[in-house]
Amino acid sequence: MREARAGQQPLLAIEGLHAFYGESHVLHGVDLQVYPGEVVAVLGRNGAGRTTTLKAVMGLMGRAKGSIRLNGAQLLGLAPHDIARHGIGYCPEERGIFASLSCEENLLLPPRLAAGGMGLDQIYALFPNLRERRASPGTRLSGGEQQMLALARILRTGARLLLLDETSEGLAPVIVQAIGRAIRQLRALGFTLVMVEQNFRFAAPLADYFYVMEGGRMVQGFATAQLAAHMDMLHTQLGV
Amino acid sequence: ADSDPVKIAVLTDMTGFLSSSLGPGSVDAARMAIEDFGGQVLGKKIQFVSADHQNKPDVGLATARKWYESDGVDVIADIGNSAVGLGVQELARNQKKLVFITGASSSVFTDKACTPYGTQWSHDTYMFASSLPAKLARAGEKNWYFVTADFAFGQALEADATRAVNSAGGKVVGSVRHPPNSADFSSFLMQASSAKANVVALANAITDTTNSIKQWNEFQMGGKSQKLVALTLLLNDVRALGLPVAQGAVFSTVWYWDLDDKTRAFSKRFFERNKFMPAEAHAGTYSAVYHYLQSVKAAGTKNADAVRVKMRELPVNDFYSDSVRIREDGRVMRQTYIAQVKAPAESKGPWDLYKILETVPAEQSWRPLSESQCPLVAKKAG
Amino acid sequence: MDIFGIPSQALFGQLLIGLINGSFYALLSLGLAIIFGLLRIINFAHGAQYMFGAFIAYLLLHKAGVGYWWALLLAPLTVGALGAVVERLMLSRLYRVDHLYSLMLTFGLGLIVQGVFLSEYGSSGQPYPMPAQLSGGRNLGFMFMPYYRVWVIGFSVAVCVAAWLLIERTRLGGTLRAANENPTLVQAFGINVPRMLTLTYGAGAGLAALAGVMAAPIYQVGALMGTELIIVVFAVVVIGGMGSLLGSILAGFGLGLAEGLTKVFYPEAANTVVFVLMALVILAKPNGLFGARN
Amino acid sequence: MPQPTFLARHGQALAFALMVAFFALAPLFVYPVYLMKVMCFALFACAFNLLIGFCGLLSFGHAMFLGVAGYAAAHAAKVWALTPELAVLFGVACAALLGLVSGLLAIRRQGIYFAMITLALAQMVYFFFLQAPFTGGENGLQAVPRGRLFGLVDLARPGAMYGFVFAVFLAGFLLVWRIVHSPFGQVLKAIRENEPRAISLGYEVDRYKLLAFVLSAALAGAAGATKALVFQLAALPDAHWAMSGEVVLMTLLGGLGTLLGPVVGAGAIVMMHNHLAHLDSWVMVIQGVIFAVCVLAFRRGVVGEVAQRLRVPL
Amino acid sequence: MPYNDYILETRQLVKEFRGFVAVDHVDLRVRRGQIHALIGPNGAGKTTVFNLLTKFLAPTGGSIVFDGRDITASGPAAVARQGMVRSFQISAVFPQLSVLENVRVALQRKLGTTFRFWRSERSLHGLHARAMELLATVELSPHAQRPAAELPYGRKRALEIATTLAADPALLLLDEPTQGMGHEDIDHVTALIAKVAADRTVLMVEHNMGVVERIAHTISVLQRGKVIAEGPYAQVSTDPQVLEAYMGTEHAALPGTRHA
Ligand SMILES: Nc1ncnc2c1ncn2[C@@H]1O[C@H](COP(=O)(O)OP(=O)(O)OP(=O)(O)O)[C@@H](O)[C@H]1O
Ligand SMILES: Nc1ncnc2c1ncn2[C@@H]1O[C@H](COP(=O)(O)OP(=O)(O)OP(=O)(O)O)[C@@H](O)[C@H]1O
Ligand SMILES: CC(C)C[C@H](N)C(=O)O
Ligand SMILES: [Mg+2]
Ligand SMILES: [Mg+2]
Repeated sequence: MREARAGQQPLLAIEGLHAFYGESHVLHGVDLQVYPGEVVAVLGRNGAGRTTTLKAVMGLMGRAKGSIRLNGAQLLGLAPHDIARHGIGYCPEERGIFASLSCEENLLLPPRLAAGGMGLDQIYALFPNLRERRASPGTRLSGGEQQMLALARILRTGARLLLLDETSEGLAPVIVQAIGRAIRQLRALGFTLVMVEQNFRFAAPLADYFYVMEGGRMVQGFATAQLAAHMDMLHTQLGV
Repeated sequence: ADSDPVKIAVLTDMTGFLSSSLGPGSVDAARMAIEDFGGQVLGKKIQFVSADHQNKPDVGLATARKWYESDGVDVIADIGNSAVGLGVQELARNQKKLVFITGASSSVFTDKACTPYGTQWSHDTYMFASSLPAKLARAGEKNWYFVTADFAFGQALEADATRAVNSAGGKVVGSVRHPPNSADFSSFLMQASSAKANVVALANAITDTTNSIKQWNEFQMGGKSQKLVALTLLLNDVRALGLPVAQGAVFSTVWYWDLDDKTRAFSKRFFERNKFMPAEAHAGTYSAVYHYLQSVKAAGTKNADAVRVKMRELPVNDFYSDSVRIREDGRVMRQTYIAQVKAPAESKGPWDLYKILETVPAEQSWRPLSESQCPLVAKKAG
Repeated sequence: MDIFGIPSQALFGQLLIGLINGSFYALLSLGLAIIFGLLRIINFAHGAQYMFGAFIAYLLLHKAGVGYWWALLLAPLTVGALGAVVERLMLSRLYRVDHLYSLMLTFGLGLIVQGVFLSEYGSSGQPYPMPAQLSGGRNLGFMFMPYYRVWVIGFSVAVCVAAWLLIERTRLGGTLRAANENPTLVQAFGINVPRMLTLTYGAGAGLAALAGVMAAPIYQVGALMGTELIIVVFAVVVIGGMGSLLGSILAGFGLGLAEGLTKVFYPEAANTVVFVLMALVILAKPNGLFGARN
Repeated sequence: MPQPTFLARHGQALAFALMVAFFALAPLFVYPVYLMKVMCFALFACAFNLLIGFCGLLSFGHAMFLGVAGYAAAHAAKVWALTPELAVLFGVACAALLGLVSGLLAIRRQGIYFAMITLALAQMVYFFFLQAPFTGGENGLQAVPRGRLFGLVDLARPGAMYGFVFAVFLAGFLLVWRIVHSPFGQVLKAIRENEPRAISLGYEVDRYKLLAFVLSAALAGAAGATKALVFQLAALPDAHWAMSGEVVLMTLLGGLGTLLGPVVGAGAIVMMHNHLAHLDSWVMVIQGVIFAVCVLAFRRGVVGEVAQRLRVPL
Repeated sequence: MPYNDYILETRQLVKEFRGFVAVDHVDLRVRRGQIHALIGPNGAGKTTVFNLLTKFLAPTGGSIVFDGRDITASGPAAVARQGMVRSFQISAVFPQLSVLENVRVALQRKLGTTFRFWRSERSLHGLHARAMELLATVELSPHAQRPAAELPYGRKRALEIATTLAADPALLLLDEPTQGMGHEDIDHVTALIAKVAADRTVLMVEHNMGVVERIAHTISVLQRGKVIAEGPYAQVSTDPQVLEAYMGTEHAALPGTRHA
């Protein structure tokens, strides 16, 4: 378990989280702490359980036990909409763009959870493609545009904790860079981010803290400062 | 086999649009007849079943087939829907079993479709259609337009009425057909009222008739130049319409509960059991079942061929029919009436509905054999 | 005066009657379209809910002496509430499986409701009086127009427009559509989707009941009053473009008129015309007249 | 290789043998007309199942094929005095033709859209029957002669009629079985599973679906034509949408996509109709409850559940 | 040029979606026997080009010539039968069929018995040997009897490739074949593509520059529906326009985003 920071309470604290898909037990006691204002990257192979961890936080796993606290409040057992109302924005791995809504309607869909979300103009400045395609049905956007839309969508809501699942997946390098810049900006604005990433090259320069997940457990945790010391391990574990 | 107990069945519309004048009342009338007869015949207890045909020929026929073929039913009464009844009468002929048409009223039963095994006890379309339309046509209402229920009954009624109107010098300028058991007649009536006719005649029955009348009034159709005539008006229809709406209507009827002491006595007993007065078909069902049981007793067997001959030999004698014969085409030769609905002021009770204007003797009530296409009749003549 | 050799009285008369029928088509198809567009459920129970609405009016009158105007409020609320319960207990479990199952479930539920009323009241209709305030009528020259029927047309237009504005012109519509596609995700955005779906189904059912109350004085109250009507309404929805509210409303009124016209010019086809039109529309525009999406 | 295991093969054959034995012996104990009705509906449900179970197409208008074949066969037997086998063939041909025409309209859409369109087409056909002069409208075509099979065997004899219905049913059942396990059936399954993928592999999916639709219509027609001869009546309810709903219920209850399911489902529903007839409208309620229970708790149907337990395809 | 030099040619191919031009006068020429990669930023129109080529979409303008024949007016299934078969960006298998049956469905078409509803399924057993052979090339042999739905994502993509190969296309269209795969699988699939390209032509969309660099002979770069560059990797990857539009400045000449 990550050592406590002096005088600071973690924003998100997961302890001993177990989760199940039907009979199959996929999370075996996950521990994770995220402090306010930092970017945490969760690395791991396909199937390690990273997506499942995020889903469990959002209350999307049917069966889960353990503890998930946000600012000390227990989230486990709440309905997803109540969890979101605590100020969490979720960008799912499969993007979740709505075919029956236009690009802009997709953008406007999530309700504002708190003050301080970005305005439409700011968002369009960040992702100019979206401005151009704003009237198109959501799923008529290209794969990458959909990815941008999925991320943009939660920036409006004012959620202070963002859970991003594979945001760089399927994106052209330019866009990946644009998203990287956006994440840096968000961090500067005081957002807290949890990124689940396969793309280590993308995550490495952005994160303050890294977790490595394996077989439904967190097997490693280290800060950016120790990154170099862990490169060998990452290489053998993840092939990066 | 011949030694099995006699089994009587009532096949009727239990809950549908015809049920107010058939249905549960017919079932109980048959029961009453069996009870009044003593509950047994030829030394065995009389068995009784009933079923709902839901006004669907397939349902009715399948039930009748099963009754005749595998349940040992000897006779089916009522039927009450001509589309179902015609099929059952044909089936009965093939199965050599008896059928009493006491509700269904297409005149085809005793015409083209007549069989030695079928008899018709109550109203038929010839009777509904002959005296009144002819009278009106002769009185100058020349141009007729029909609103017809599109099934065997309505079709027969329209055909019979057309014949009557034509022979009285009138003419039929058109007709519109509606599916039986319709809810909204406004467009059919609109079609009828915009035709150039003096008389719009309803060739339908029961709820179809009452709904047509109500909607005709609602839209104030017709005006001065056009009148609406219901060819079939039964006891419960008048009840459903209420006297304020129905008052003054003149129509043919086969029976009324308040004709004489005998009918009143029966009706009182019936009312006590059922909380409503017997309607035409109810009385017919009682009469048919009772006469059948007497014929079985007289024949000493329940063999259908013996019983049907006996039924035609013996006179029908009860509160419903006074020494009445059954004609070879199956027609029960009873007299009929022309009645008028009372004004609300004239009525002394909830069931005091008709004034009997005229009694029509049997010979004038039913289709004369000279016009008959019944093969049984033709054979005799030829 | 004759138009195309048809007396104008007959023509206008049938068109007006068509418009009245169209009012019911529109109200019912609107309810169906709301439920379909947002929940992707073909609500086969719609006919039963319509009938149920009419029966509540009937029972209110005969058991409690409560008249038409209260029924107009209470019946939709009751049926809507029951619909909400059904959604919560049963339909909500089927969102994950093929939509055909919810079709079958609502079909079954419709049978249950109809069967209960059928065994209680039989298949023949029970009369329901017009509200006294709307008795009488007005002679339009070509026909006498009962006030009640005027009310039916006017009120259903108003309800249709209001419902359409509420759903299409507010963010509610978009949220509902999204929730239909991926309810868990919309929920993860902080929207109480289960409650929203429940209310939507309740609202659709309530609309059916509203139509039922309005129909009671015209068509009588009977257990089977919804069965045949609802099939026509399905065709209306298909013509309008499944899920399109505007399409359903316009197609509803339009088909009422088309039926009226057919009754003037070729009465034999009046029953079929809706289905013929539907076949033609599908041939030309597989998504229906207004069904742009999908 | 997808060689079914010995047990799986055995199980299906055994079940089939049981079914044949049942229908061969049952008339000794049960009212044969009732059994004939079961077989007609079983064939109808098998035909329906061919579409929903193996192509994923829910037709909500299948009664039109039952109805059209009934009228055609009844007309052929009554008016043209054709022998029963020819009357049935004529009914099948008419149903297949109607299947072709309606299929061309419907198969372009999927899922609920397909269901709605078939429903509306069937309704159109229903109103046509209601008004066409040769159907007898609400009265139906009554007193249809059963005739002599091949001009020889008098089908008025209950035994002969039973044999004829049994033969038609078995032939239809075996045909469905063969279709499902044919190269064509394999393509159908692929289309059901992933239509764009099937297209991208070079399959003109519409043609396959159309053929399946026509085959299903023809088989439903065989059921309808035979039924008309059994009951000597062709009437509107066979073409009514409630009948389309009933066949969905039979198949669902027995088990969608199983071979024996529709037969079991048809048997159960016919039995229910017969034994609960005295309960009148409650039959409707019970049917509704079965629908709801099947959909909510029992989606595989009776045979599907048994097959699942025994791990044998039935 | 002789027609057998280019297996596929598009001339001034255009696709508009309600006024939005997704594919803008594209002249694409794919040389027989090559691996041709189509790259470009998201939304450039790559998948749309695939959809046009395979007739899943009808072009607004222009023509497509495949193997010497103008296929602009053909249907999707017909094009596939002529020998142009695609895979999908989101994996497309027949989930309830076994892995073997998935491949067999593709093989079956050539038998010409696909409408024979009266024949036994056993008539298809002759195809099993070939199907197993194809499964072996993607290392799926041990899974032959499992329903495809049970396979992990990467294996499904492999199955899709095997199925596509079973259709024996002259031109194979692969839409992001490595998307969603882990590193080992990516290497594996890359090798597989190179291998199957030995006797057929491959046109692929791919974001993974490592893959493109390793196996593509020619690369076309699409931006906003237009081809902005074409040529071998070395040339394209240094093209300033491409760098700006696609690679981004930070990672000039970067060998694939996934490869650290
Ligand atoms: N719906 C499901 N049903 C059953 N098992 C599942 C389901 N979704 C995921 N799993 C299993 O749960 C485990 C964790 O999956 P998860 O999606 O969390 O992995 P991940 O780390 O996000 O990997 P990836 O890189 O593939 O997205 C895997 O073994 C996966 O096979
Ligand atoms: N059916 C459609 N209707 C409207 N617009 C569409 C449609 N299909 C694609 N588009 C638009 O066309 C453009 C090209 O999309 P396409 O899917 O071809 O992109 P792509 O190059 O494959 O991108 P990616 O790499 O992200 O998958 C996008 O802007 C998309 O929004
Ligand atoms: C007068 C009615 C009881 C007759 C019934 N409608 C029939 O079919 O004959
Ligand atoms: Mg994941
Ligand atoms: Mg793409």
